[in-house]
Amino acid sequence: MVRIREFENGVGTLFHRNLVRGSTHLYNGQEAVAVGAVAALRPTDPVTCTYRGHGVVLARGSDPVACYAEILGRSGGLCGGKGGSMHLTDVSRAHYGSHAIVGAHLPIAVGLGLGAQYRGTDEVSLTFFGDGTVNIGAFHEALNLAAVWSLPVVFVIENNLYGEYSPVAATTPITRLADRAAGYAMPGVQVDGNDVHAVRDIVATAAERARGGGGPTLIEALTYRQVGHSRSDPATYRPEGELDAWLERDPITLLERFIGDAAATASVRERVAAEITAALDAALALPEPDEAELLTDVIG
Amino acid sequence: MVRIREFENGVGTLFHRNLVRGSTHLYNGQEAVAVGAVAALRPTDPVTCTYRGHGVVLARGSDPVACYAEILGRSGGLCGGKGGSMHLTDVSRAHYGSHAIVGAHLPIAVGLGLGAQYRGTDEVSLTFFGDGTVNIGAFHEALNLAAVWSLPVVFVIENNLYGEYSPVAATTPITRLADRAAGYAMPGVQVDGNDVHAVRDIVATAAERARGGGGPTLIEALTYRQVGHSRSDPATYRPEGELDAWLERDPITLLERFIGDAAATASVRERVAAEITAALDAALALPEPDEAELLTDVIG
Amino acid sequence: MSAEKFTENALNYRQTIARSIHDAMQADPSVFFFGEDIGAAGGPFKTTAGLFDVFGPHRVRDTPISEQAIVGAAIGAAAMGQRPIAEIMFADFAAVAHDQIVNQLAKYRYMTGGQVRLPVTLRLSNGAGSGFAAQHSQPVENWYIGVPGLKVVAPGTVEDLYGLMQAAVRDDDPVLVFEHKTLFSVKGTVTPGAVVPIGSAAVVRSGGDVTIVAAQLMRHRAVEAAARLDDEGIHCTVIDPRTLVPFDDETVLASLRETSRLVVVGEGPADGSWGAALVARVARHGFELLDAAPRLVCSPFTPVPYAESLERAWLPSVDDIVAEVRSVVAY
Amino acid sequence: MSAEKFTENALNYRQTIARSIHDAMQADPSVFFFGEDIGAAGGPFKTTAGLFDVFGPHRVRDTPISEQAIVGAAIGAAAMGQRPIAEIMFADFAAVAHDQIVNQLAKYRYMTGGQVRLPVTLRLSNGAGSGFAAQHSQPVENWYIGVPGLKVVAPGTVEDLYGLMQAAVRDDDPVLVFEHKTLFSVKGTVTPGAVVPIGSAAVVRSGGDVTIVAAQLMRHRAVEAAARLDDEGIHCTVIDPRTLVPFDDETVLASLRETSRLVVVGEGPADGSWGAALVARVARHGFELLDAAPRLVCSPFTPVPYAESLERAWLPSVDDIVAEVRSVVAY
Ligand SMILES: Cc1ncc(C[n+]2csc(CCOP(=O)(O)OP(=O)(O)O)c2C)c(N)n1
Ligand SMILES: Cc1ncc(C[n+]2csc(CCOP(=O)(O)OP(=O)(O)O)c2C)c(N)n1
Ligand SMILES: [Mg+2]
Ligand SMILES: [Mg+2]
Repeated sequence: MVRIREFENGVGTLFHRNLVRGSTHLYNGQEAVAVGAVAALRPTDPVTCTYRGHGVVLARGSDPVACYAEILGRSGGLCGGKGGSMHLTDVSRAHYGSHAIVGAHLPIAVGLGLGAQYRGTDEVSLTFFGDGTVNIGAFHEALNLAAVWSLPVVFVIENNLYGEYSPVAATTPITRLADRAAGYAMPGVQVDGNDVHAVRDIVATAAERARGGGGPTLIEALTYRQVGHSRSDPATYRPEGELDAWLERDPITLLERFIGDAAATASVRERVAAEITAALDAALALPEPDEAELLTDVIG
Repeated sequence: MVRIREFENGVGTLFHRNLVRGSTHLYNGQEAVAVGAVAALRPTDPVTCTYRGHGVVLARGSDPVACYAEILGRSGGLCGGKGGSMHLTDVSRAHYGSHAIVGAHLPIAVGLGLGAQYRGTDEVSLTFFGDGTVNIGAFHEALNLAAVWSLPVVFVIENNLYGEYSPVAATTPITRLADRAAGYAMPGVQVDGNDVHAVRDIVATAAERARGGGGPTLIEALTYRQVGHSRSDPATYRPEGELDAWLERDPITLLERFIGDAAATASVRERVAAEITAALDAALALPEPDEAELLTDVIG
Repeated sequence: MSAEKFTENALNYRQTIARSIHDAMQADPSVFFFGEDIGAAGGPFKTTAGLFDVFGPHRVRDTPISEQAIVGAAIGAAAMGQRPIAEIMFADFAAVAHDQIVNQLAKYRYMTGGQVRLPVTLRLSNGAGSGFAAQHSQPVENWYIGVPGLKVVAPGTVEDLYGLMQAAVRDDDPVLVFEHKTLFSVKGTVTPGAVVPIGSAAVVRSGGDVTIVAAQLMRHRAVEAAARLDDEGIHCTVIDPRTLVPFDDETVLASLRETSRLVVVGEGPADGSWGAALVARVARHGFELLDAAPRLVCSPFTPVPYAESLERAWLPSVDDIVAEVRSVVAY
Repeated sequence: MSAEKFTENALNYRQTIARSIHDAMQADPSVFFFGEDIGAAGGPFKTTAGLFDVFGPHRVRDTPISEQAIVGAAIGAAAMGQRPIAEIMFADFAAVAHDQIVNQLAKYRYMTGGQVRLPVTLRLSNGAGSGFAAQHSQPVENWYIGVPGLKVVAPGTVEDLYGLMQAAVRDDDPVLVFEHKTLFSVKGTVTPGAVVPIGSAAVVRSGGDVTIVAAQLMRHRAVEAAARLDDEGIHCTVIDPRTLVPFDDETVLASLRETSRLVVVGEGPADGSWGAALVARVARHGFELLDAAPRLVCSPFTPVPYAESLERAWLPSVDDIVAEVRSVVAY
């Protein structure tokens, strides 16, 4: 979690230095969801996530240098610089992509589960997505197909209270998003998304169920995005005090409190900060992709 | 209902004479849904339905000659011959179309309700669709938006047990489709779709609620398609005895039994049959559309 | 169609669909097949009848009416190493899965820097001429010709349908196979296992005066027009591109070196069509070859109408092709 | 932007979006506006800032992330007599609503035999050049040029954006307004209430040697190229079509009568583009006018890459245009 936080802070400085193109979406505050969920999986279980995906990719163990390089559009980036911040993907770690069309990866996650079911292996496909995603058609079709075919899929809503800027209540007529599971006859559970152990445990249960042929589960992790939606968002729409209340429940603070060894956790923070700084410097030293790369990996 | 049944039987003979192009989808057995629902509405309430829509259009009071003419692709057809069997539309009777892409008319029905809400009039938009339609993305987006904006919309599922040939259980993980309403915090109710009075009453309640600003309702009408999905379907996939059981509960028989006056109902049947035969003959006498019509009503 | 029926080689276009899927599934256990009502009931046009009986519910699956989920499921399964064949019943319904097709399926390989390849075969029932009206009759192949990352094939004969389906399933890139529903009764003979390579056009007949390029229903009309024109002493080459992406320009240019006259026939409106794209490429790279303005015979800029008289007028006819060829010769 | 800000007439392209919507809504109470995050927060690019404050939540509505419902809602509301303006945030997201756009919105009038007209304005943020990668940068306008029933405009200046938006809202047919997000800082001056008619191209500058046709970002690059070519003694006419459907062929053909040389510049791959469609029409109907092969300067057949170096190479550059003009002159 500390690695993710440090990494995101590094991205923040990069885009203030105007080195990140397009948009970028930070994971600050949601680290326990990615880390807890991934901890409950096997390394071969396929994972997918959203454009707010740096955390999930790092939780999967991808090289921070290659992640930074991708965000910077450099050669050596995870996707050779063709994907960028919103699309970090590392198939070598069974990470099948950060996806930037809201909801589009849910049918794909279902397909990853279908692939496992069809060939008779026991991988579980886990996919992360936001609260705003529960209103798009692809969400509905994905949950329904996963349920009707009893596919090994774990759907994880990261409910961080907002879509881009719209609060959940402005777009969604129910408050407990996990309740939508009932429409697909699958379990729908809520979890404290800032408690990494709680997330791990609930995902472990869902994954086990899926691996045993029990079908999909919908998990709603309650968390908070401590920063704006994207680089250009000052998040002025947040009611006063909301951020502070959630900072009180910062997932890293909670974990460090749980560990209860201030010296040890401080030294982790220090070590990781140094590692990330080095990664950032290494990425900055990489060249731009060769122009010939423009034409590769289309068809043929 | 008798008019619809006679009309559909006429369509059946037409396509056996090879006078209907493409496909055609008959309403036999589901008449009480259209007639009951429409009876609960005002003539200005906008209605939409599916390709299996002859019944709804006729329930709205459209001219059978113009309906037949449209199905035959003749000049004088409801849509000038451009739409055909799957697309009967009669805006003069606030019928905003029979729609042939599964689920596509649900967002449009929401828009019709939005139009009424925006201008501050009190029309209610009612839309019919099948059990197979509850798994497509448009269904989900439409119900959600109607609920979150409290729009005056009544969603009527005609659960006739099958999509084209697939039984509900093969495609949908729940059995009571009305339960999906809970995911949108709207009422979800079931009704005997072969009982025209029951349908009328439940729709009346939903329409009243919608007109009063109470928002949408999802109604599941339980009914049965007494014929194949489309012209080419012998419906061999039906379990033995199923059709017979439902013929016992034929909606017209039920209504006639309710009325309890055999002479009166027989004379209605006779009169309507004659009227429909005349309509069919009148439509057959109409010319093909003028070729110049090909180019009109595109843009400009 | 029971299992032994899959050994008959003299087939019509409709029967060839099930047969070509059958043979691809026999050849490779990683191939499986899903779509709406394609299994137990054999598909709305009975194009897939018999497959469920042979391969069972694990390899032949009926889906809900959820085209986004169907395409997404194919993408994910392919990413996991399978070779799924997915059906979009009428090609027009691809519209509800457009994002999955153009933004996900087409771009996955490129955006990941080549980490993932997607051997997905998507089958779609295409085209006008059968009275299905505007939402069930479109030339949907044209939605994809400008979307890098997809291969697009549009076979017009039994042999090409069979061979291109084999090629599609073996291909490591996504391939969209458009089956033209007005060609179901066209007859031919399959050669088991025969592959027609993606990206190669067929010279259907040769003549030195005019090059006609046409696919699917229009190919057959072009051949008929050419036969009629022979009698007038105008001799046409007819080229069926068979694959629309990547397009075999070379075969067309080679023919133009002889004929210097081009008539492209496309079902549907001109703008945005593969026909217009071909004309634009030829105008650029074959300008010196042309002795006359290149022509595109196509439909008016309207949706597909229902009524028989109107749909007939909408589709390019044999007469239309003959007239255009005459005019390009008279130029 | 508060209410008084809507009286300022010297604006940039980004500010013109809110202004043009504001003025359309002021002029007609049947106009209302909805989309994702466009209200209280003023849109992801702040393109719609201030409208919510002026018009309130009844006329400016934030929607869920449900593009199908957004477009469907616009269709239905229009059928009931309103003139909705709906926003698709990045044009690429139109893919998830493709069915609503191409099968419903476009065909409703035709399929009902003209019973319903749909005065829907759909706004979409389009185009490459800002590092948003393959799913947020496409030339989406090309998805619609072959879909009868839609009007498509692609303004490249403040004046055209304002005037075409007024025209779109007043039009009784569906109009898709593509706003190019790499032009946000372009400056200009609006004339309150001024309408730019749909379907008329602008001759941006005149020169007798070559006709360049280019829209939006490419229009600006074409103008720059033309200025540079002036110094070499090559004088170009630059035509901005502004509307892509229906396309103003006449203005192009009139210019070709003088120049006899055509260079079309299009963002994105050639096939399926409005540029290819134009070249095909000119090749057919202006063949005798042409002294050289018509050219299409466009992007390679790949998705839009993220890295700056790659995206720069992907987009047609001023250099590319200059080179192509030189080559058409040297022909
Ligand atoms: C289909 C589609 N519509 C709209 C967008 C623009 N968009 C990007 S992120 C976002 C909000 C998503 O909210 P949520 O799902 O809660 O995820 P979060 O950003 O909070 O992690 C929107 C509307 C998109 N990318 N795709
Ligand atoms: C998006 C889409 N997918 C598939 C189809 C093909 N199709 C037409 S009707 C139908 C079955 C619909 O079943 P249901 O909703 O139960 O309606 P019913 O025919 O029983 O009235 C299907 C799959 C379609 N028209 N549109
Ligand atoms: Mg969120
Ligand atoms: Mg049904």
